[in-house]
Amino acid sequence: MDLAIPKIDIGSLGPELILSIAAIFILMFTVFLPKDKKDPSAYMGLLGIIFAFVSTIFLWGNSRYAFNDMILVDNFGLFFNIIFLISAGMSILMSINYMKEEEMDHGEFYALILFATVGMMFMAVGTNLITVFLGLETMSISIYILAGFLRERNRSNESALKYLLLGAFSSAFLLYGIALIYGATGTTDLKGISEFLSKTTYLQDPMLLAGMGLLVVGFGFKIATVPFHMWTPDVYEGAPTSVTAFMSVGVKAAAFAAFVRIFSHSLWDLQPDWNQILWILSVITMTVGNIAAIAQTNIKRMLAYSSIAHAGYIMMGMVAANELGTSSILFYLLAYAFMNLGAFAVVIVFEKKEEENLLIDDYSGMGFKYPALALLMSVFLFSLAGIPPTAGFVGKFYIFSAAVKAGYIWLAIIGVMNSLVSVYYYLRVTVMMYMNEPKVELKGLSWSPSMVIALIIAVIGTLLIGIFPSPYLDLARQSVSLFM
Amino acid sequence: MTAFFFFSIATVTVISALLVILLRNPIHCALSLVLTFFSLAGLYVLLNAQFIAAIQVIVYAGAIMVLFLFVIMLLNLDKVEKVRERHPLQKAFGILVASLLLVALGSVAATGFLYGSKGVHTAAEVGAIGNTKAIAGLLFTDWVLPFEITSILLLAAIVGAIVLSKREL
Amino acid sequence: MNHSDFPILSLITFLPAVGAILIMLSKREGVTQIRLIALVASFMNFLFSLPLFFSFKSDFTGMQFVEQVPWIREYGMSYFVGIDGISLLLILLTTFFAPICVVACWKDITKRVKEFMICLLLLETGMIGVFVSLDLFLFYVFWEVMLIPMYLLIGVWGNPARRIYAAIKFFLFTMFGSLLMLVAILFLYFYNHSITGEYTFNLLKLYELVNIPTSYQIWLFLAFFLAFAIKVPMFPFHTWLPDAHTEAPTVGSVLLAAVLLKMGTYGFLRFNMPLFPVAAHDFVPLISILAIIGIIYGALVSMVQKDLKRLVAFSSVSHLGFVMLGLFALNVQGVQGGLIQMINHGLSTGALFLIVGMVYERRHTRMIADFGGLSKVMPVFATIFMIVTLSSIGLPGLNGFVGEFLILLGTFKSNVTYAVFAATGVIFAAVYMLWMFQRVMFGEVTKEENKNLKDLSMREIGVLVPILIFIFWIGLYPKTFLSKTETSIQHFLSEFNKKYEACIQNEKNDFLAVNTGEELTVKK
Amino acid sequence: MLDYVWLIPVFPMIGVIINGLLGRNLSKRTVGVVACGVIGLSFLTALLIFIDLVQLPPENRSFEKIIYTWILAGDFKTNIGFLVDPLSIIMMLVVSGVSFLIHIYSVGYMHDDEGFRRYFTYLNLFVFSMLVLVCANNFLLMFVGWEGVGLCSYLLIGFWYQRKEPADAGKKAFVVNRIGDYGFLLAMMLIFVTFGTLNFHGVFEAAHHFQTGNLAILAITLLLFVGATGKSAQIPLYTWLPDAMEGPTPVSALIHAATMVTAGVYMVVRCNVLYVLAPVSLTVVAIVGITTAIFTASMALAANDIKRVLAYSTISQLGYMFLACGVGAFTAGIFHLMTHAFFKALLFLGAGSVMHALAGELDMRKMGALKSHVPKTYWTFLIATLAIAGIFPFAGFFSKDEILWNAFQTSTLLWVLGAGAALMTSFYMFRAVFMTFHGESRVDPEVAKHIHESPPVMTNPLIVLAILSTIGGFVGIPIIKGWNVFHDFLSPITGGHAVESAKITFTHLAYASGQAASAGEAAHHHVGLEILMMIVSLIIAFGGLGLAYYMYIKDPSAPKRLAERFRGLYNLLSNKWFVDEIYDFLFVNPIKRGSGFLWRFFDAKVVDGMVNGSGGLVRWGSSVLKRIQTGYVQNYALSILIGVGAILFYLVLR
Amino acid sequence: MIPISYYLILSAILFTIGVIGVLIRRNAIIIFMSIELMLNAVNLSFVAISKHLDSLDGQIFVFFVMTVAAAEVAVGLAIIINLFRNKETVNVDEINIMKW
Repeated sequence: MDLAIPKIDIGSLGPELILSIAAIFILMFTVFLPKDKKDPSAYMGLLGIIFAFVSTIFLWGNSRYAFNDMILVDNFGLFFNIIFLISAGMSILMSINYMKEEEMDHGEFYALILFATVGMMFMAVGTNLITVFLGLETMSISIYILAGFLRERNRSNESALKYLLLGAFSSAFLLYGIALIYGATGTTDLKGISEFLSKTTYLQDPMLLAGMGLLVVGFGFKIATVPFHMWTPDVYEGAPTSVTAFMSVGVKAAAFAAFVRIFSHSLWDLQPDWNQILWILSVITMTVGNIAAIAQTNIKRMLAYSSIAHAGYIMMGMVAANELGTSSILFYLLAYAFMNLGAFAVVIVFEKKEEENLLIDDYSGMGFKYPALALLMSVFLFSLAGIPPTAGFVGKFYIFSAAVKAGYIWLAIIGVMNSLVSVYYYLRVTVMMYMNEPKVELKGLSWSPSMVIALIIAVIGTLLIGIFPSPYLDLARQSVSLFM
Repeated sequence: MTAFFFFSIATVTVISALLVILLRNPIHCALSLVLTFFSLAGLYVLLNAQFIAAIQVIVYAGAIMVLFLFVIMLLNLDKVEKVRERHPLQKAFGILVASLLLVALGSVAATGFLYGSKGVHTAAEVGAIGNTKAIAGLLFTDWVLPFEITSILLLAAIVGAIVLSKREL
Repeated sequence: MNHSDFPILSLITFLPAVGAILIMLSKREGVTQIRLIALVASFMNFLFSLPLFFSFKSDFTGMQFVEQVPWIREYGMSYFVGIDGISLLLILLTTFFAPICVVACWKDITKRVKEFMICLLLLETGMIGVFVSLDLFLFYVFWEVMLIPMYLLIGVWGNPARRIYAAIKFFLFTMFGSLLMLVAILFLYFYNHSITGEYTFNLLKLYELVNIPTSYQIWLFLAFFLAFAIKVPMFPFHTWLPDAHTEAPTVGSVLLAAVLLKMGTYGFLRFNMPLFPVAAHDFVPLISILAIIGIIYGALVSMVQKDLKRLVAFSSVSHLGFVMLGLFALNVQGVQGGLIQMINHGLSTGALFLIVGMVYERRHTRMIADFGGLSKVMPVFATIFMIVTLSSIGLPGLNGFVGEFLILLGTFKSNVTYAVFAATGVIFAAVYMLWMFQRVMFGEVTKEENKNLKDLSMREIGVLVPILIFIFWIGLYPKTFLSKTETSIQHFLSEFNKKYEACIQNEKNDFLAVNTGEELTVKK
Repeated sequence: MLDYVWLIPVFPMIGVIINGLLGRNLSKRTVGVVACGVIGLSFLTALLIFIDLVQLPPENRSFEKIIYTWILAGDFKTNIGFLVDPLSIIMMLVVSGVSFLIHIYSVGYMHDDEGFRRYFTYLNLFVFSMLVLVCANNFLLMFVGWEGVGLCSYLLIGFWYQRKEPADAGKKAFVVNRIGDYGFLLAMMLIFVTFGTLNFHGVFEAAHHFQTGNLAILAITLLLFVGATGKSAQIPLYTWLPDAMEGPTPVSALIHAATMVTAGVYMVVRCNVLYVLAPVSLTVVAIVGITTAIFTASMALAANDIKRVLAYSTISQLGYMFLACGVGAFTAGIFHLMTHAFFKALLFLGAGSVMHALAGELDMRKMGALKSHVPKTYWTFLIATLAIAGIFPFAGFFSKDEILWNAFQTSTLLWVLGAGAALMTSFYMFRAVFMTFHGESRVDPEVAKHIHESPPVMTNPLIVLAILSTIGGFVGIPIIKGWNVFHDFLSPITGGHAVESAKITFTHLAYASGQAASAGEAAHHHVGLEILMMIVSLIIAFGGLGLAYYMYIKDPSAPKRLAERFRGLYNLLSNKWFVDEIYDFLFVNPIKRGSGFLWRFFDAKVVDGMVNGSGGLVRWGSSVLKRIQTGYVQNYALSILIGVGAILFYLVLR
Repeated sequence: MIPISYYLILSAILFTIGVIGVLIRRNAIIIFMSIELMLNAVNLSFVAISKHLDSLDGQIFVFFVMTVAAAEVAVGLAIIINLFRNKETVNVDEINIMKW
């Protein structure tokens, strides 16, 4: 037989290739760098990200399938690429100094971040369940390692182990789901699936539905929806803070990318079925997330729960299942990237070695000792709480409007009531910062140029999107208009 | 004939799988897992997926399980797991829910319709070219991209494994 | 609607913010400099706001000084500001009080002056923004933004005991209402789209929605109602107010009383009634009764207060009950009265808080029991305090009377029973205010500390006198202000009635009663 | 000149501004001069206006002066405007005149008080408000004055605020007045709703289109009367007046005897057009009036505080005036108002002068035999007593007699009661005289050392008032046609129409009294009967005198014996029928306790409880969810598994 | 000829066994093995389905799954070793510093 080699469209893989190459370069060169002088590898990583960004921009607009329909390079995917690149770049910026302080600055760290990003990108652009699955695994495995990167740290180990065990557990379910869908539809190609579903007369095939359900489980785990969320607080707490930031934004976004693409695209005909489930999931997710967050004392844990809650909000966009809903998801994730990364950046700046200054109480009196830092923190927190004029507000506004537009008034009401609850615990931090006297003498902060840059990017993003959202909304809308 | 093979292998598989989760000594568990893998390989053969069967033996029973055993030895865990029930309730409840899961999945498996459009690779045809060659053909044409992705995946994994376990970086 | 060639509203709105930025840039040691910047900024703002008053066309029904710039075009949001008679006075009230507050806290605030002044100025921007914005989205943004500085004012500079509790309570309470309002706004937005096919938050456009089915109106009205009723605060939603007032620093309480509470009543006038006339009509009894309960309840409760600020706070509940009653009398007298009463309450209660603040500064207590016989020690203070007290009692010849009388008159015209009950508030007001005054100012000077309190300084007199002037002005010649609002309110009422009739018509020949656009079938 | 009516209130205002703003930098002398001067000026103005007015023909003796539009809201419009007509001008004259005298008196009386300036500021402010009240051309402006005088009485009663009683009394006065004003307020609204205006002319014109017994008008008049009872201290709202005696004596004289308290009467007379249309309310007015007269007179019998005696007598005299209005004799009411202003002011000032002599002693049991020490005071006081007792030819005789006569014409019962009140009046008044000036001295020695007559600045006003209360009555000589100048002057306002309608309403009372009422027209011709009545009332007056003489000069132990015999009654009287206590029990305390409950329980526990409760609920839930996060990886796996199970069962096995 | 559903049911059974293993064993390594068991169960159904559908995609999928499994095991065991170095245990009950 003859091997008909398909058309190899390298261009369409631009970002992924660039990142992988950058990562490999890092791996090669970091060896030659002297101990604790590993900064160049970080910069190499940043360089790679910038190039990847550029290539993403170049790919914008002309969407095309490539590699025998394994991937679809469309604005949807590219928009997510941008989010991944932002979060990766920011995490690297945050890490440089942080890892030094933790005495674990190794080139591999940055390489792994890049690998994870590549994985995410494949999740976003993949149009075959296999591509998506492999992307997801690439991402997850890199994240497992990053979570456990602080080898001497019990917490780090523990979080890595928990994440690994549960991650593998859940991806087994995901895999089962894929198998069932494969069985029911005879293909793993998203296009094929949707075609099959549009043709078929019998949508109540239990195998199909079960497969769909298990996919929900698999992605639900990654985006941390209740009841698949329990790993989140522990893993977020234990992982290196910069990695936590990366996870909370990148992983969530990637999972959502695949989730949305698969459900709003190939499984569209099952919409009435998954809509119910997602409605319930979204409600319990945000409720549990918000309520549980109130009792937290560790800021990383609190942010973990808040990220759970945000997953709940974002799912409202999927429940709405209309163009506005999907675009609002994209927009929200973009906004979320900036504000959440910003918040974690502040946490890092304030954090000390050996997990000091991670308790919310440690923030007391910070507001007038470090006005700038406190101000930034308040901006990010208010944005997370969804108070204008910040990105978070506009994001919530669109998510809720999508729900209302689709007629899910009650969902919207539950949503706003939840954000009321969330306000309470975000406020608690500002209360600590501005309204309490310092409990302990605050040590100096670990500023570093890279960190400053990261913070500036974050705050500008948060405010810019908050005040002049329309260009970004346009982007989001263009990104979804194609495949809806 | 096949039926006999199937049922006998199936029983072996199930039993060995049960042993994996019931035996106290990690070593034994590992070994029974190996047995499970072998019997699975057997089933693959029955499903005339020889190539898969082969790598099942090589990769799983060979590489992966060896790795397991190696680690168990390394950390010399080959002692009986301390029987100290932290939360029996969790155990009981877990089993209950798991069996419910079995009900669900079983019913799906039993009642599931495989309306999926038939593919081109009928047993006969595959037999003609040979299972391995057929798979290879697909793997390096249609599935080349996933194949490449796995390379990154593995690279990441290797790097990670080293970073985490190497004594001195 | 007449556009203004010069963006004066934007100027007034954002000048304080500019001042805040200037302060941010200045060194925190240069306290006096910071105060001066704040003073100049706020005072300039006041000056700039005067032209509004003078060049305001009293006989013009539409919006004036309008500015409209598209903001998020594809979603129909725009920076759309403008004022009519209803908002005019409130804006002036705000700009009038801002400099007073700056001066009032000159000595009072010594810690973190920089941040304080920043909050103050941002707060002013927020408040003015709420009053000028004619775009629902813009309005909501300002409405929320304004919470933060107020929250900080209470929480950071409030008095140690329960300031945090008060601050959070204030924030959450207000947020609670406004979030539901947000949902309502969205619903309205999409409803409008389903009818007109246009996405817009433009209030004036939304006014033109005549045929919102009653079933929807009720819910939308309730959502808005909650937001505003909490802000007012109306009877069952009032409990945040005493805490906020008591714990906030003097200036905070002043602005809270003078301006923030008015946002609620203003909201009713600007959004609830014109948007949902039928619902407004149906809810008149509920709201009136709540208002009356508020009047009497507030009065009774404040009668037994031991803390001056708490007392004044509860009196606010009572006074704003009057305002609400007037607004929902739905006739010229009532609404006029309500509007003028907003201003009056702002002046008199604001002044009361300033006064309480002044004695607090001297004695560091607000417990009535700790005072007594002060008029002996500080006669000037006594005189001013007396005048303000009387104005808040509603003594004829002072501002309070004009408002209360018009309100009661309007109510009487629409429903005698309400008026009869509401008017008892007049009696109770006298009781609790005079009793308080007596306990604080009369009797022997029993406490040692009170023996040699200093009388008001020139600065403090300077703070209070402007307010007194207006107290008398409105009392003796309210025409100046009533004439500005007259036309707008006439227009408002006629529009209201027109829309009401129209809606009723639509209900009758139930045209569109059910079909509300495919997007808006409520699920789950 | 009429155009300058606005000057009348403005002058006192000027005084207020001068003394109030820069009083601190002025000498007491200047302050006094300014204060008296401005009042004097407005008195003169009033006089001139009066002269102008009488030149006009009676039918158009009514003049309005609009200053500016005050409140304008939709169809509601009120002016700041003044009305000059016989009624208002008389009030202006009385008010400005009497207060002029009292101002002068005060200069002496308050001379050593450190609140001197404050005092005169308040006093001027009072005169201002009072004048506004009487000059107003519409209800709302009248209300302004109405509240204004209330305020001033509050300020002046509580003038010595360091002591508790005055402060309390002041508050009580204001609050009780407020209760009355509540009625007034509602009345005004009802008036506006009924007539579409608050302007006197407008209203009274429109009133002609209504026929007798119209409900709206009934309500209006009753509500207005509520206001009147508050201001003029009638049952049930009279309790504040006795306490008001805590204020400086001249204040009691001016506000609580001569002027303010009569505002109610003035208002009723002003609205006589309406009252005539509402016979029922006339009945009410009359009944309340007479009851008050009797009731409070009885309290005066047992009072020992000289000022309280006077206070009670004031209330009862006001009762008389209302009685007059009630029987439709509005002129008589005003007439008595005027004369009462003279002699009651005189009495108070006299009492003040006595206190001045006795270093502020008020208890009549600690007085006696002052006659020789303070002759001027004694004689003037005596004149006033004669006047109030209604002994010919003093002012009181004519006015009181006119009232009794009208009452008699309406119903004998009213007359009998009135006469009884008269008896008591003369009794307690002479009791006061005898206890104070006659008998043996009961003054404690060291005080007795320096008893002295007051300075001329105080005694001269006494003399002037004495003259007025002697001759004041002659403006209204009854019987002889055309000699009742007063009546004729006022008739354009009160109109002849009044009396008749009153008749009709009282027929039923007449039955009670067991004899048919005689027709009104006829009444005027029963000259013989009228004279008889006069004589009777004279006898009554002298009876009172005699009784007092017997009990307090002849046989000083008699009162004690009496007190022994009718202990219960005596206690009742001396404790003012326990009315204050009853009010406290019925209204004041319940409200206080109720409010406490509302605050402590309802507000804090129920309303706020819900708020904090919901917060607490969330926090509790939070702690629970926190516990679920056990940290055991297998629990987490289990929860995932549960989720899986749920979803699968929902999807597959539903 | 064995009906496909037999294979599927068998795989379901194996999968469930794996799940139970995850839930009841304390030894991290054994938990890990159970997960491998689950993966293999899925592989079985993949292969079965691919046979039934006459498409090799399933088998290819299995191929990739194996790779992934290998990678996961490598990393996982590395983590476990690391953990053991710090805590001297692989008992998941003792791995709960982070909770609540």
